[in-house]
Amino acid sequence: MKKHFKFLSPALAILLAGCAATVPSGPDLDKLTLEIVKASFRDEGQAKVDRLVQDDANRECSAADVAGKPINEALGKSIEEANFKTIKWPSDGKFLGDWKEGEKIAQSGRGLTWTDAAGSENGGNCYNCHKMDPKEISYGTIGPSLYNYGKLRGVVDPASPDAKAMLEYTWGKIWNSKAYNACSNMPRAGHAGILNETQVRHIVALLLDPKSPVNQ
Amino acid sequence: MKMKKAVLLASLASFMTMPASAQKTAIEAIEEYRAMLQDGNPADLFEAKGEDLWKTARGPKNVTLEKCNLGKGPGVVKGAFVELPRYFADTNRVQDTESRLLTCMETLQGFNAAEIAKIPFGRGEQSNVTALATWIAAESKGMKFKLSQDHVQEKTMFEVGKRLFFARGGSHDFSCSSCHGEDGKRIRLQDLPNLTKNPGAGNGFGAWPAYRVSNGQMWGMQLRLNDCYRQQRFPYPVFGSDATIALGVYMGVNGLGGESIAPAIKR
Amino acid sequence: MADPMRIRAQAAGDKATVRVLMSHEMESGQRKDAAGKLVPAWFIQDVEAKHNGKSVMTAEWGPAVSKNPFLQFTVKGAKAGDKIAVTWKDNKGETRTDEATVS
Amino acid sequence: MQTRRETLKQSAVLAGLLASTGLFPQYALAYNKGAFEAKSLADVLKALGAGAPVESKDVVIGGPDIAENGAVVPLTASTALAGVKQVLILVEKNPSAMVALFDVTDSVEVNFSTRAKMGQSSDVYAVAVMVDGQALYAKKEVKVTLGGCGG
Repeated sequence: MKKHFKFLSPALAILLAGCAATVPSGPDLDKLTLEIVKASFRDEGQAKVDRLVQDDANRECSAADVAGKPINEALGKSIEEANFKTIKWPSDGKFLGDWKEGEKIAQSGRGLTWTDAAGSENGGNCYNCHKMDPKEISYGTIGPSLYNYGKLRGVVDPASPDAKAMLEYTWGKIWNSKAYNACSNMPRAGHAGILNETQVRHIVALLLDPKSPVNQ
Repeated sequence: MKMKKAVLLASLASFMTMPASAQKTAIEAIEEYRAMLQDGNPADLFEAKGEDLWKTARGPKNVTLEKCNLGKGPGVVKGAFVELPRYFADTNRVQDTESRLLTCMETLQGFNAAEIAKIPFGRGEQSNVTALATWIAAESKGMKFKLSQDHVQEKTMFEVGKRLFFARGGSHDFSCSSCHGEDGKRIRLQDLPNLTKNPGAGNGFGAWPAYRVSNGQMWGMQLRLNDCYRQQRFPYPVFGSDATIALGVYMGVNGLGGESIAPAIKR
Repeated sequence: MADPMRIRAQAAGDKATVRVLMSHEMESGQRKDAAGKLVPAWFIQDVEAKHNGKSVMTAEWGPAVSKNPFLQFTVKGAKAGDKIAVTWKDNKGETRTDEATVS
Repeated sequence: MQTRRETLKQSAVLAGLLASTGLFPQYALAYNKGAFEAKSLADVLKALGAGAPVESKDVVIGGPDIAENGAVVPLTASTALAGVKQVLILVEKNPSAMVALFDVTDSVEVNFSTRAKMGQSSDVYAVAVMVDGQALYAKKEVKVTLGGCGG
């Protein structure tokens, strides 16, 4: 046979051509997909192939998406519980940072791609998906609007005991969104090491500080 | 253009609940800006270059690509783009426009396809592949997508593509579907086509190759997917790899009947 | 050699609208490369348009004209079949001329 | 009809011809370096030897209210006035203000469109420099937004 340009590994060629008459069954397709992924991606910069390994949440939510069905309720619950346990609460008990710093982090979509220098500061990608400060007209709609986030939730004085539950929820949601919604589209900023504790504090301030433009 | 309006109206409707009425004007202004760019798409420059490359004797064998079989027989270019990716018996695999071009450049012209696949986008023979793909797409502009699902490998690649489309991973847990799985969504100000069905699949898949005004580059589908994966914080998809082709089959089949507008102009 | 231009000239009434796309980097001289080094300016400085061999417009450009430049102008008295030629020259002295027939 | 390929061949021949005859001898000398390095409208006009700028309803600047991308901002300068010598397009907040200068002849309409790079939101100007040196202008604001994923 003439040598042709191809990427198929021998195993793939057998899977694809061996059972030439019929499309493989579901589990075989899952297996084939994994094989193809393995053969198709390579390390580049800080983006290594180990990022393709899925944890329970990503594997189960992807499968549910392929099936076109929401995730099984009990399974979703257990994923949420497992993710909740990963939340690292503020070491000094302070939830609120500087909303001005938070705005800068929310604006930045940088970090962790193969073109970003390893160790450079990551952004929060917030405006990619959410409306926040209404002066920024270039915002995305993949996530809900967060304009007036604190105001709508009745946070008048973040230092008061009334506000504690909302501070905790907001912190937890940013740290690990899957603790509250197993198949949330939102990155797990703290858990995945995208944002550090200080940065999360600033984002919480952007959302809950009454002086933040988000709450004007 | 009509489709674009429909998407726009849909996203406008979702703003009705929002207090800032200024938003509507901003969207209209952006739409005006995009309309201004339609007249005079620099993709034309790459299209002309691609046609010339197709008809020029090149490579170690010093022959043209005029006998290249893009699926509709040797030398048939018109209508080929809207049927790709498809199964090719000679290579025994499903190929998209760009990977098929590499096959032709190797078998007809004597280039080393694997070497070209390793060249970074926009350089040397890679930029020629992009120009060729731009011309090939332009020859089918306005035609409707009709990818075949007759061959078992074509069906299999669709199923694999679907699994890849929904595969969450990377540092941010993103899948293709995080941005392209629902109607009427935007990232920042960019409308995101829903690639799971028409009109989004036809419009989205059918726009590439496209000229990117942000960097003045011509991007083929391979680079489009490559940069999506970069933004998803995934590792690097190899040029012409089966993962990229499976995604092409998935989007193209979802876009069946949609009109190919490539080469388009994009942000 | 620089890649060719795309020139479209369309007559309407007693004039023709000319749309030109030029293939050029238009490097501003302000941009830094990946290594942090300033990329030297490289841009089209002079443009001339001729109608049937007669100069009808000249232009001077700076580095703020966008990459792969677009130019539109209208030539009075041009009709179908006439020739429109456009020439550019950049700050490195490279030049390119292309011609189109008014349709 | 001519095919694109034939056009290409022809242009290549033309380019060769022109290269051998020497192009633009007059412009190589005349390029208004000073005007293209000026930071403001007033300084650009000074460098061109024109008068102080006067706002005029007869000059029109066309462009988007919002540019999705500052790398490519379509701008048009036009006027129906007679006696125009030059038309200028400027972006006030660019490192150098002037984007393009068009020399007008009786054979073209005073209506030129091109596309400019803008580093940030700014006023943009269309200026008609009249035969008598008078400089009439129109301006508008163009907002530049951040697009894409910001990465």
